[in-house]
Amino acid sequence: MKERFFKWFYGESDPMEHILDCAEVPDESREEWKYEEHEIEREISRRVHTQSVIRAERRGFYAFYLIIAVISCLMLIGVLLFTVSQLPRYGVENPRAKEVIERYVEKGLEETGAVNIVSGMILDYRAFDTLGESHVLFTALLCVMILLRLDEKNKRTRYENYYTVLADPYYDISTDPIMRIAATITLPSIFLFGIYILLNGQISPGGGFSGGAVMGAALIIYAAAFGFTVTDRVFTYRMSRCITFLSLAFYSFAKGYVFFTGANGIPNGVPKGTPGAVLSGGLILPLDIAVGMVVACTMFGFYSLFRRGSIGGE
Amino acid sequence: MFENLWINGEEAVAIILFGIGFTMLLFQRNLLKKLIGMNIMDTGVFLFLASMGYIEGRKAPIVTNGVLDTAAYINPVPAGLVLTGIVVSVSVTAVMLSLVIRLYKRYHTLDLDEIYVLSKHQMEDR
Amino acid sequence: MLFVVNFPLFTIVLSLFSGALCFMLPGKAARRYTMCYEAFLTVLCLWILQYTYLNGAFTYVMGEFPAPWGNEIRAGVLEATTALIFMIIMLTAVFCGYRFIEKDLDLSKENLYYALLNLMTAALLSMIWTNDLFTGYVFLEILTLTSCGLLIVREIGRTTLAAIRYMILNLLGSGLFLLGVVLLYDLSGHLLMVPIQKVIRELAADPNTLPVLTISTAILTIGLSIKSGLFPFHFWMPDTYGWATPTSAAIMSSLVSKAYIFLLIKIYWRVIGIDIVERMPIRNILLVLGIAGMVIGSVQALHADNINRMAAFSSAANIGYIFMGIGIGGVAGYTAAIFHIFAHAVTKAMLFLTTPRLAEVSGDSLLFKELQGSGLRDRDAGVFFTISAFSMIGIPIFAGFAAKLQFGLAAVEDGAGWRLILVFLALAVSSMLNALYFVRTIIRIYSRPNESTRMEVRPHHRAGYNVPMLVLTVMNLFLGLFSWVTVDLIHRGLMMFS
Amino acid sequence: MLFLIAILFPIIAGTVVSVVKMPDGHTRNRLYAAVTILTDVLAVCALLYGKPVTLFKLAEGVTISFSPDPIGKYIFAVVLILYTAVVFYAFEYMEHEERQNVFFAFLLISFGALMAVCVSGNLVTLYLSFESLTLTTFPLVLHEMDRAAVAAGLKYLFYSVGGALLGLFAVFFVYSYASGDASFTYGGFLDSAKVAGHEGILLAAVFAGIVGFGTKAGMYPMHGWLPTAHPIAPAPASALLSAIIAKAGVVCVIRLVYFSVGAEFIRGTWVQTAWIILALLTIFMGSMMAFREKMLKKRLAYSSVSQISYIMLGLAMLSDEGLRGGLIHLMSHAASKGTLFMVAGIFIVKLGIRDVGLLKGVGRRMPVTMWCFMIASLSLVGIPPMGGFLSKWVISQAALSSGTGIFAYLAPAVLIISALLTAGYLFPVAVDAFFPGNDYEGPTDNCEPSALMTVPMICLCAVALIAGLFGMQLTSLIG
Repeated sequence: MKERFFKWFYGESDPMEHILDCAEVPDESREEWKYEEHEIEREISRRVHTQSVIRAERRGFYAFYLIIAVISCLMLIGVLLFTVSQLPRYGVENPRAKEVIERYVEKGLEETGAVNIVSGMILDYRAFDTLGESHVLFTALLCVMILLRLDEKNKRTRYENYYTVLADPYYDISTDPIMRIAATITLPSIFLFGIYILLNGQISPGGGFSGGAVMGAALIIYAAAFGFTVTDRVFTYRMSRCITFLSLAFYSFAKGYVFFTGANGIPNGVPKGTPGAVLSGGLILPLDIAVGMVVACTMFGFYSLFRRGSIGGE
Repeated sequence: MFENLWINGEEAVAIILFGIGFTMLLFQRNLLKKLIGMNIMDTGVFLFLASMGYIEGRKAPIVTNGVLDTAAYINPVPAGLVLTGIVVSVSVTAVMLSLVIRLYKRYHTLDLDEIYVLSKHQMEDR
Repeated sequence: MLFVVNFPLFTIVLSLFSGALCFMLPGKAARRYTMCYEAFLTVLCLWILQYTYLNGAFTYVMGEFPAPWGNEIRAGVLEATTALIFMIIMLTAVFCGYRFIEKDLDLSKENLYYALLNLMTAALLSMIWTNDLFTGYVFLEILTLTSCGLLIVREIGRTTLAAIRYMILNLLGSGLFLLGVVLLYDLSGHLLMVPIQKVIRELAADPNTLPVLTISTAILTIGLSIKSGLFPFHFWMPDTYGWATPTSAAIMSSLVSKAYIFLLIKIYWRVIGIDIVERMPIRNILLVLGIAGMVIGSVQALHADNINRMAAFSSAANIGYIFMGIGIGGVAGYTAAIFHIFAHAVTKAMLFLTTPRLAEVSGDSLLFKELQGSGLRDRDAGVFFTISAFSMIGIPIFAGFAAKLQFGLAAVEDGAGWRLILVFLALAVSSMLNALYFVRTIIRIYSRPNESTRMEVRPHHRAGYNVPMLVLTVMNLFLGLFSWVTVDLIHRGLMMFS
Repeated sequence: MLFLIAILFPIIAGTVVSVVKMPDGHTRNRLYAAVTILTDVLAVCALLYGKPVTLFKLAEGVTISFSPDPIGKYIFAVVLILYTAVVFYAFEYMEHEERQNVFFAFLLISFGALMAVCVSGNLVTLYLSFESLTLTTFPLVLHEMDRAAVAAGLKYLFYSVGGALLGLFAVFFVYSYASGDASFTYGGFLDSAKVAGHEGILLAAVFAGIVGFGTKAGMYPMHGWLPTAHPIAPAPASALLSAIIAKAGVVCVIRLVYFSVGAEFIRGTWVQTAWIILALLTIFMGSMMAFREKMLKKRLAYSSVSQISYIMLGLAMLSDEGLRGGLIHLMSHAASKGTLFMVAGIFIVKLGIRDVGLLKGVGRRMPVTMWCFMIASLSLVGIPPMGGFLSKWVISQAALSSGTGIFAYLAPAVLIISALLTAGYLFPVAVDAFFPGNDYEGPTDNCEPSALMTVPMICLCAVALIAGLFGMQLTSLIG
């Protein structure tokens, strides 16, 4: 210590020196690790080794980590509980929210033509959020496609072909009679139900997303029961692409048109229809249908991407 | 300080759910459990919204036999928010699941730290 | 009402539509379309900026229902400036990086990348324009998903791993943000910014509700700072930026994390009210965390062995700068923070777009020891890297220096005290560290390699790369030399906020 | 405007010459020589007819402007002489080195930067040119490009940037309390109304500024880079570094203390006391270390540490006398230390000798060089009529009349001690070189360097002499 001080004092060396040492570029030489057929055992042993390494090296770290975890979680919950206890009382109308709700409830019917106030709200008053919402789903579809669709590149990657995780990508239970019969009985009603929800979004609980989800479920059951080979004949990749594109484009442009006219005070010639009928609620019905289409395609797309890494026959 | 907690009991429960999910998402090492934690977290928020919108002794906001009075229906806004929130949560879950599938295909494990250590050994990733 | 006021709406809706369109087009067409479209957007944003500069800010009702019932978007000088700079950076990133996208991504998926890019544009723009908290939440989620998608296009294990860690942290952030929005709604009964602020003025007046208000603000702040990578949450950055394809790295480090901070600033000014925020302890905490981030990020960058990881850690440090500006507070502090958002966006995009070129002539390796002399093998990339590094260090006439100047002035304006001393110490230390590791890198890429590691120079098509880079350089110099122009714009914008 | 041209010309021309393709190194070097001479011509014109010029505004109230005042012109002239001498000396020295091109280019660029430092008209301009000076001299230290050089270069960079940032701290403070456009005025431009109540923190800021800018001048506690960087750099570079580039720190301190806050503001405060203590410490320890050191260039580096602090001591007296003494010493030390480093460089290239012990009998082999060494060391030690004597005399006068209590008498004592030490570490070298003793049978062949190397040294010795003879008149021109 002392001589280090004097070294610095005489300007021979100084405490900053070690910073300069690490200013010399560190070059770690990492060992290579190539997968070879006969090295799979080695890989497994390495994994075991890795676990032991993790346990050995990081035990203290994990202890610390857990303590911090518990403390922070408890603190978060505590603070939030305090907040909750200060919030407006449960089950009593919040006077501050009244102004907004009044308009929605009392004017909603005549302004949107929708009996279901919630549908009217999310598809007319706050339609911009819903526009974003439907594109969230689309974005998710794109991400999943990038990740899971098999293409030349990730077919080629050495790393993922040694164990096929999915037992058999084209596994087909269409030979299973119970499944087929049950499906044949239930599928029409499920489809019908989905369509019903879709069409009645503006007059009863439901709407595009829920209806589309039900129809997507129906498609999934169909594929599960009769195999992808059958679905590929009716439901191809190109078709799902076109449906998604057309619905989304229609959605964007319809909403864009309404926003534009509304903001500029131009009357948009959209008939409101008679409240309570299926053909009512102005744009709500077509929008619901569009959303339902997208959702159905997306749900089925997720399923078949997870199962076999592609949407429909390609 | 906490005297209203029992009155706001439902919201308190929702918040506790949120905290549980938050902690799972933050501190579970298993990816699937993290994912479940995320869903619990979202559910907590949705429950919170729903209980926020609920008003004693009122009906769902669907105009029945032409009653157009605020006093008849509960607050529709939280319901709308929940709808949007559910869609978002579904999409995020799908993306996370596919990420997990990829990682499992590659490293044959679901333990995040293990994956992290393994990933350092691979030539391709330089 | 002039026709210009519709442009914000068009920018968003058209971007959403182009996302769907690129999903249909084949890869190359999608790329060309995206380039032209981004250029078109840039023009629109310039137009909006000119209009708002002359006529002041305007709010635009989405549909026929005004606030507090319908959605609204709002455009002021600050929004327009931010949108303009973001669009230019996006354009240059696409122009300089598409060769690497072709290399990293299979041909059949290229269109998906550009679809995601357009969706991200829509999300960025609507987060900038929005005047409604919940819209902010929805598009924030789109931004998260798209950035995850941009990250995983390079199908190697590291990016997938980075993506999942990124997603986890971001989901924590989104969850907290949503909770904060819900709490604010429960307190105020509104979702649009202006009505909320009206109510919050009353709430802040009585001492019983002030703590709840503080907590809600804190939750929003934590959520957004997790997403933008403030100090304790910055550990996802090196993997995320270090392994992504260059365009994604540039866009994510210079636009995405900045967009979150921009939203935070907008919430502070337009939802909570800046005077109320200044009364909360949040400000000091942000200052301390930001400074910690500056120092620790720089130290970690010093220890990195890979040029992209170094750059990523330095982004963590720069996020620290921005939050320090927010922590300094006052109009001057926010001005400095926003100015640094711009300066760092321009600089870091340049940095992340040059490093792959250097790696390309060094056997596709980003390790420093391989990069020896790469600046001599690829002159253009070397020069541009040096420029951006100088700007990062904060050498006069470059943007980085002007930003540091702004921070100093803000701190002095804030008045003498411990904050001032702290800020200046932090500036001094972090600038020294920056100088160390960037100068080290410059020496490394310009010192002759020994014969064994000599690489052959590969032919590039230069113009397609150099022109966008020159654009970035010019922006950098403009921010550095004529900083008062930008500062004046930011100042007007902030005045329009409140 | 002329000053602007004089500053920009070497920067632009140096860059251009280094970039353009050339048939061979010699034509390039000739071009560099031509650029240097042209720069001198421009600079002289600027000195005679230069007018203040404002470039543009950086932020509101922060402008870039050059306004030459007498002190600036004086230092400017010294810079001109030194650089010209060194550039010509360097041609022969660098012959066998690699990367001459880069070296000369940065030499010229730093020339411009240093001139900018001398004539900058307000603190921000000063800071900017100071930073750019650091960055442009950094490659000179780095020239060898081996591990040691890189480490030394980074150390130099680290210290200088750190010091400059401490300085920036002071700059911001002084700005926040400034009145008017904050351009340099003798006696300071502080707005007493704003300052009232904040004296404490402002004093702290000024002290930070003194220490920070003192880094360049090698003042304790930030002296560490000098002994590391100088021996590593090639001789012309180290000659410049310790002869004139280190003086940039002095210029900044003068500008900050005398022209921004004003001497009155800190006279008699703790800042002055601390400053004097630091300066005395540096003087004493520097000479001690030089005395102990065996390697010639390193010994000279330590001697610079102590000698530059003479100037600091003079300034620390905060009186016109002290300022004058400091200025005289600036000139004489620049000249003599430049000569000494050149001589050391000649030993290295001609004889390959780096250590003091091996210099026996060199005086016979290269008489001219050794005589230059002799004269320069006379000036450093302070033998009349050389510049060193006059400057020390004036500084002691200032100290005695400064009324700083004990230091008024301590300072002259330390000066004398350090003068003795200086004699102790410089004269033996010369004596050994000239009188190796009768039992000396080493080589006696004449290996005198060419005129290209000797003439600059002789000129510098002449300058040192002039500083001694006409120092008072020169500084009284400044007023």
